[in-house]
Amino acid sequence: MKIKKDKFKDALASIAKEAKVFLPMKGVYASEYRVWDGAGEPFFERNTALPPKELLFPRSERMYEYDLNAGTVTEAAPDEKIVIAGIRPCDVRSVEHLDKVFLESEYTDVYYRARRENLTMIAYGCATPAPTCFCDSMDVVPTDAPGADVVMNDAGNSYVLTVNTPKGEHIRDLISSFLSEGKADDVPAVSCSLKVEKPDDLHKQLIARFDDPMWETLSDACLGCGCCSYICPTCYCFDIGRENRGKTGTAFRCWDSCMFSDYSRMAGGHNPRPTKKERLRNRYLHKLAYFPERYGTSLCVGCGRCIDKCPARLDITNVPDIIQGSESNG
Amino acid sequence: MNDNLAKMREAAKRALESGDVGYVIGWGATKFPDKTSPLFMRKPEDAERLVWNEYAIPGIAKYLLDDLYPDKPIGVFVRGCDSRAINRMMKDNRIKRENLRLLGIPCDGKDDERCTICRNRNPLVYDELLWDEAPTPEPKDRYFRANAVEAMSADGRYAYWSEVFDQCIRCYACRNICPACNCKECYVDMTATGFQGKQHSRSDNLIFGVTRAFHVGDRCIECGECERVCPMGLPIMGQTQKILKDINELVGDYESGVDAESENYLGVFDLDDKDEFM
Amino acid sequence: MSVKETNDPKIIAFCCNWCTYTGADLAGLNRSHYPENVHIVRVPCSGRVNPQFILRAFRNGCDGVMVCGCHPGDCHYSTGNYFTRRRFTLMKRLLEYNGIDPGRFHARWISGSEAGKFRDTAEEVTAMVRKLGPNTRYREYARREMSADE
Amino acid sequence: MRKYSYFPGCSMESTAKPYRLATEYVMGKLGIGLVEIEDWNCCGATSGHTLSEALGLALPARSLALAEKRNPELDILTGCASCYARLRLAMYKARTDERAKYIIEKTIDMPYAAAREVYNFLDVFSLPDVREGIAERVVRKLTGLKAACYYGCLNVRPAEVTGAPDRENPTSMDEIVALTGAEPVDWAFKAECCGAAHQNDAASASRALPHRILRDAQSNGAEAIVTACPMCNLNLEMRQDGYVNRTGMDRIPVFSLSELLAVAMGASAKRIALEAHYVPSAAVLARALRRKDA
Amino acid sequence: MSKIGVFVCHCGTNIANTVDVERAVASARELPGVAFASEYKYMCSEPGQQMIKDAIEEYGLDRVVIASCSPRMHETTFRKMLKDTKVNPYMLEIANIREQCSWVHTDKAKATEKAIRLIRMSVAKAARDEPLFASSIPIEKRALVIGGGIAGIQAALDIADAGHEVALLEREPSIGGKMAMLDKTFPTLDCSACISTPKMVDAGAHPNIKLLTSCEVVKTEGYIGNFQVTIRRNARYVNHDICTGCGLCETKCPVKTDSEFNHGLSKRPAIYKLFPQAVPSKPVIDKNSCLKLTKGKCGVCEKVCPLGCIDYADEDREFTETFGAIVFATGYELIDWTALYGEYGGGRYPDMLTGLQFERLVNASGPTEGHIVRPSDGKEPKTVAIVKCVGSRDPKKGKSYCSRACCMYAAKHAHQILDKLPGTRVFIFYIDVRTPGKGYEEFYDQTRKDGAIYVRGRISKIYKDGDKLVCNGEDTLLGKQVKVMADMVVLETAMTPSSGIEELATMFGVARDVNDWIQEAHPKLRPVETQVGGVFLAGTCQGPRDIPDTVAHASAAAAKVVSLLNKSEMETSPMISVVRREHCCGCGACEKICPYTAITLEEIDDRVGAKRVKRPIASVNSGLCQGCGACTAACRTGAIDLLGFRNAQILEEVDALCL
Repeated sequence: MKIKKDKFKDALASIAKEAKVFLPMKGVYASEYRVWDGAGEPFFERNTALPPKELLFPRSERMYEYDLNAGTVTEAAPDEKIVIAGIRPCDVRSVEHLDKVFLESEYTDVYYRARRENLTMIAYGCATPAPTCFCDSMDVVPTDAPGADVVMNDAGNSYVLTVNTPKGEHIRDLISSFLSEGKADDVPAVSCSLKVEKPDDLHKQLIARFDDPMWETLSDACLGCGCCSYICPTCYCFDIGRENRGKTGTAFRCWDSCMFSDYSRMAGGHNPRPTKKERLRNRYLHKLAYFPERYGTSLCVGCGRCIDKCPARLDITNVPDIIQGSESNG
Repeated sequence: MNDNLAKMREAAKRALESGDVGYVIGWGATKFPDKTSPLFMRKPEDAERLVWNEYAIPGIAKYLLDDLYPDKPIGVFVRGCDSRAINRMMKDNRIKRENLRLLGIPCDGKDDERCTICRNRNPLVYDELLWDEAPTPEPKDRYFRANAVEAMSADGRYAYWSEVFDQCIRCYACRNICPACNCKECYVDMTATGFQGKQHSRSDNLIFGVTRAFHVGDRCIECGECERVCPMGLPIMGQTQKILKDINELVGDYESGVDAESENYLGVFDLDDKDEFM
Repeated sequence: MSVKETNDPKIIAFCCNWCTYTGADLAGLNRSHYPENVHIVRVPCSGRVNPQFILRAFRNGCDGVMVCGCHPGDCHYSTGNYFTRRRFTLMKRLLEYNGIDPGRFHARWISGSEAGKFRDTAEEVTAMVRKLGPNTRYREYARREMSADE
Repeated sequence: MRKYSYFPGCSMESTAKPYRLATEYVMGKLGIGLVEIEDWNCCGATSGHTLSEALGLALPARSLALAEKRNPELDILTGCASCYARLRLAMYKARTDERAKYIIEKTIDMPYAAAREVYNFLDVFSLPDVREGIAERVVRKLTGLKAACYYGCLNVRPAEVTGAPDRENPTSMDEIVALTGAEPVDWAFKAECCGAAHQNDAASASRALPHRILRDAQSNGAEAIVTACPMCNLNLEMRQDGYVNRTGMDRIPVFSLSELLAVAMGASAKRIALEAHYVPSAAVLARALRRKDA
Repeated sequence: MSKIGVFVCHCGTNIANTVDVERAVASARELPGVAFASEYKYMCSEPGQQMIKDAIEEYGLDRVVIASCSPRMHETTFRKMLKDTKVNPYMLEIANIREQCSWVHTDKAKATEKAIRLIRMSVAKAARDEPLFASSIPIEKRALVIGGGIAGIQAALDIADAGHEVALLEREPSIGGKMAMLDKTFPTLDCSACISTPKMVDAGAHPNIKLLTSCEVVKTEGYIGNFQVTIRRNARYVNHDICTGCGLCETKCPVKTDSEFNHGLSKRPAIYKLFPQAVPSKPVIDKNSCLKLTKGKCGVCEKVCPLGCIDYADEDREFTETFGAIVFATGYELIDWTALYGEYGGGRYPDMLTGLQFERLVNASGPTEGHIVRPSDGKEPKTVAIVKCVGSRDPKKGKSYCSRACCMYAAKHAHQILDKLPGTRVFIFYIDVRTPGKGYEEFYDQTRKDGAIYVRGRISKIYKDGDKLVCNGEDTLLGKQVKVMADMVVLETAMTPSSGIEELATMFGVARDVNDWIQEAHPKLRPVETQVGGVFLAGTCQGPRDIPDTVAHASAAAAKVVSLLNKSEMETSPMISVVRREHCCGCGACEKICPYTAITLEEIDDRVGAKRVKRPIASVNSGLCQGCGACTAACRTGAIDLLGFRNAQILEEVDALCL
């Protein structure tokens, strides 16, 4: 199936009749997935500065409200239908990872589930990886996203669509009047310029080198901010707080980052990760060792956002490089 | 390789070889030609990894707070902005001059908008100057952000800052890079007191913005690092510039970090300070 | 929270114990009437007032904020209010710069003998804030149905 | 060179001939340029403001607005206390009272910014450099001439409009007069009302006013009265018949500060038409010029 | 959870008339942390206090909120009461629902709502109260009395008689003040010198009193019980240790300069005693007029002095002493009428006198030995005009207040003129005649009977005509203009605070009112105290008053001082700053802002990783900290906080209001 590019917005308008449509768009200051207002242009040239995780796992989410006067607790039940049109394959992969955490472990997160069930993803096959992108080293195919409901790829003056799921079929039906026949195998292969070589047992090697001095060198320039965590599509740590107003109030959760010094500080003041070395190591190991150990896949999807945005230009790909280097050396 | 880089490598090497310093902080290469990363040189041969080009932008003085009690002095390459950062932190009693070995490198301006308002390319404090000073070009409007915002209506200003802080992800990169943000503990991390709400809401984000500006305001060295590091590209110097502009309007020429002695505006008073209330 | 209460401005006044708080007491002694909207928080000195108190007040629902202390030169602690003056001259300008209406934040010098000035200020500020209506800026609503950001 | 937009006023054109001639002479000597305001009109004293506030403000304001339009860099100068009072008030009101400014501009149908100051001769003669100039240009001394400096009420009052430092015992004229070698006497009626405005409509009530001024000057030893206003000058001269009849005192010459300065700077009696005075005043000046320093 | 007791006071009807106390109590019961709430007619009364104590026992309360009058009124009362209970006296908050609610509002429903909010705020703050414990500081058992007029003398004598040391400081070379200048005192007409000089002598001779004449305060530090006052003794050039006060030098001195004691009505030498009965009765040299000191010539006094007391090399000397209490007795001055009243000639006419000049003129020891004659020509006046309220009761021409004593001394002046020069015509121009005092009205009445002519109206102009002073005015009772051809005019001018009061008040941190009089701590209930602990007021430094009131005021101040000095130590407020060491980064922002140098940077031992290090942090000296909290606002981290007014407590109040 194909859709002419000049019909793309008309198609979105049909979808917008029954769901809130999010598009990658240029913000005033940074690009992100924004609600489509019916007119705005999609921004497909580069991946967004902010990952789409916010749509499933908001920066700040009010979980429930309580009123002790009335004796009531009202839980939030997000029920809005959301369609992301133009999500990149790396970000689709990140949603698959988040699903593992929030849905597939023994605990199911109700807020995440409600949003996830209401989400349809139309992936945009990546034709222009950025210099910092390395998703194809992390087992993502830039032009394909099996986890998406629909995949679309640029084919000159039109997009080629592939439907993967019943949700995708529903989208197809909504926009059928704008579709014409066409094949997906037109799509040329795309390759990232940044390549990461990693041994298959990377996670084991890393854990073995928990006390290696390399962590100190790697974290030398770390400022200890939360930038990498917050723009990472798969970082999912959160903190829970309350906004009390006398006998009424609300409980919320908001993003938190293991890079902050107070993240791991305990009530008595002890901090098991007292310096940036321990904190950065934890973050890297979580991406490349702990998660693979538990779920069998790397938590890093190779979107390259943290490399691009880190104030100190830290680069997660240096970690496998070091391992690979020492392996080949020795 | 340019001459200056050779001088820097030589100086770093010499310092490390002599054993006078524990390590030297400068800039190193990354996998990307247009990015450099702060480099910590521990061995003389590390000096070969030093780079000096128009992308040697990141501020490196703030790392001194990571190592307040070094066994040996720390070597730091200091441009004008780094030297003001060091003055700033010395004035705030956070670092000690005797722990520093300052290798002065007059700066040639970098590929960054913030450098156009630079008033001191030449280092103001150093132990050794690696090459001759050159005059700092006439800086652009010192308050370029604040002037633009001031020109807006009150509603316009609120809308402007709302738009800015709606995008703020509270990663605190601006805080962590800022040499004036040098508290041991930051108020935002002490949620129990209640000065800062943790929600990523418009109000809590705006309050963070204003509070950060007020905490830094009279001590801002105008290096622009807060904006450079912002992953969202937010024009937050507009807040600190406003405070500096007001101070300059209220008491005349005021600049922070040009030395390690001058008092902070909010740390002193004058009997005939302007009285705008009442 | 009733609708009526939201329409009636809430004004908080951080008053130094020695001058303005005393002045407000004197206003009471004189039976000087002023609006019920002004609520005094007693602090030892206007120099005790952290600008972050003001932000918190706006955040949690005050429509107007006053910071009041002794006249310059009259500080019970001799210099506290000189710092107040510097601090809040900047803060006031910064708040305006951020789009907070200048009518919502007032810093005043009111001595222990200026009961009349306290009353007049309370009236003036209340009238001004009433005209401006409920404050929505910097406001964090406790409950969702209220949280229509401006 | 100092230069002013000059508002002569009606008296200068008529009864105050010696004042006008002497002023021209003195200003010429001092190198002070007077640019007469083109198409100036009556200042409105005294009837204008008693009839309507708008009229009272608009009349003087029109001349001021014309002056500021034509010569925006010049301050305004006048030699008549009544004119000064009206002009200065219009300036003051336009600066301090938005409503008054609105009325003024609406009535005269011209913008009036009140950007320039309004001065009287005392203000200008008291400027340090002008005083120096006077001292330099005094070529003959009026040695020992006992002079009562009469400022009149309107050159100093009301203080918030005129900005006069002392409205009860002003001294600026005394200091200028002393430059000529004359001796200013200490007396108590320097700034009392001479009643000029009411000599015609309320003669019985106001006739005593010039009399007590004349009397206090004479009883404090004055040989002559020096004025800074053509209206005062006229009134104090014209009422002397009644004064002599009532008190049995002698007549006392009254002349303007400009005349005193002109004489000291060398002007002949004819040059400044001293003969036009109602009370002969040449003799007392001549006597003083003959006197040698003690 | 805390167990807070809320007690709402009716204050008779003061609160209950405007605030629905029962509703307030009911709503307090609903507040989190409140275990008990009740009301009573008078909480501060004995049964009221008992009720609170009982409730604490019965309900196991751990903190108390009292909604009543201003905490400035009864906070101390209730703290004292809590001392006998299990509740720490600082676990107390007072909601001010009287001065700041019931008295200023009229709408009962709205006032009740506000009272409820105020109580809510106090409860929220109380929930974060923590037990605090007062420490005590020793009290230096010495008092400093500043000003050696009748107020200062009286206060010094009373304190000294109670057995405490007193330093009596006076900037003039002699104590005595204004009262020593007066001739007779109303209404009894006893001789002022006869009753004040014995007191001066007593003060000079009292073993507990140290006279500090020719002295001024230049700096103060410290606080109640421990004021370190730096005093400058201006050079006297005469060694008082050996001088016997024989007076030979005075008679030989060739200089004649205006006598300040006689207000310029006579001359004095450059080496002089302020007046013949001066205490100490020893001369000083006026360095501004002495020929030796100004021109280097003369030296006569040195030559004639039989004891060699003269020391031209004498210098100003500064010394610091410690006092437990301070009494301000700085008195008054007369307003400078010449600057205000150009229409009265602005001081050009010598026969116009102020009240104090007239006192000297009529005084037997004055320049004319008591003969009432004109300073210009020495003639006795036939007609005298006395003008009252010159500079008083008229904000456009001086001060808005009434100077209180003028009506009576104007009557006295009239009486004295009529007594000494029978047949003189005395006109008194007045606005009102105010005679509140024992025997005052009778005295005024007698003066009128003596022949004084009271004219109700003000004088518009005074000028000289020949040798007469012509007074133009209006008799407002007759509605006619009047003109008095007077030979002498006496202006009864306004009292104003003594020069230098601003600097002195600022040094001690004492507030001044709009007219620069020293502000008392409470206009009715604490009229001799200031807001600064340990600083008391005596006499006219607080406002115009006459001699009996001044003396009473001075004795009252002395009683306050004595009761303070009788204690050996004093409790200090525990509401001081505290530092959270682990948060403090030692930046020193608080140190610079502290007005009491109570904060210093101290090196503490700390660990960073495995390293032992010395780390600077702020440290608070509890003896010096006065609890102003300026440091807290300077601390960005919030590492320094104020006990009793913690950041979190103030924020709780804010939040509670916002509910």
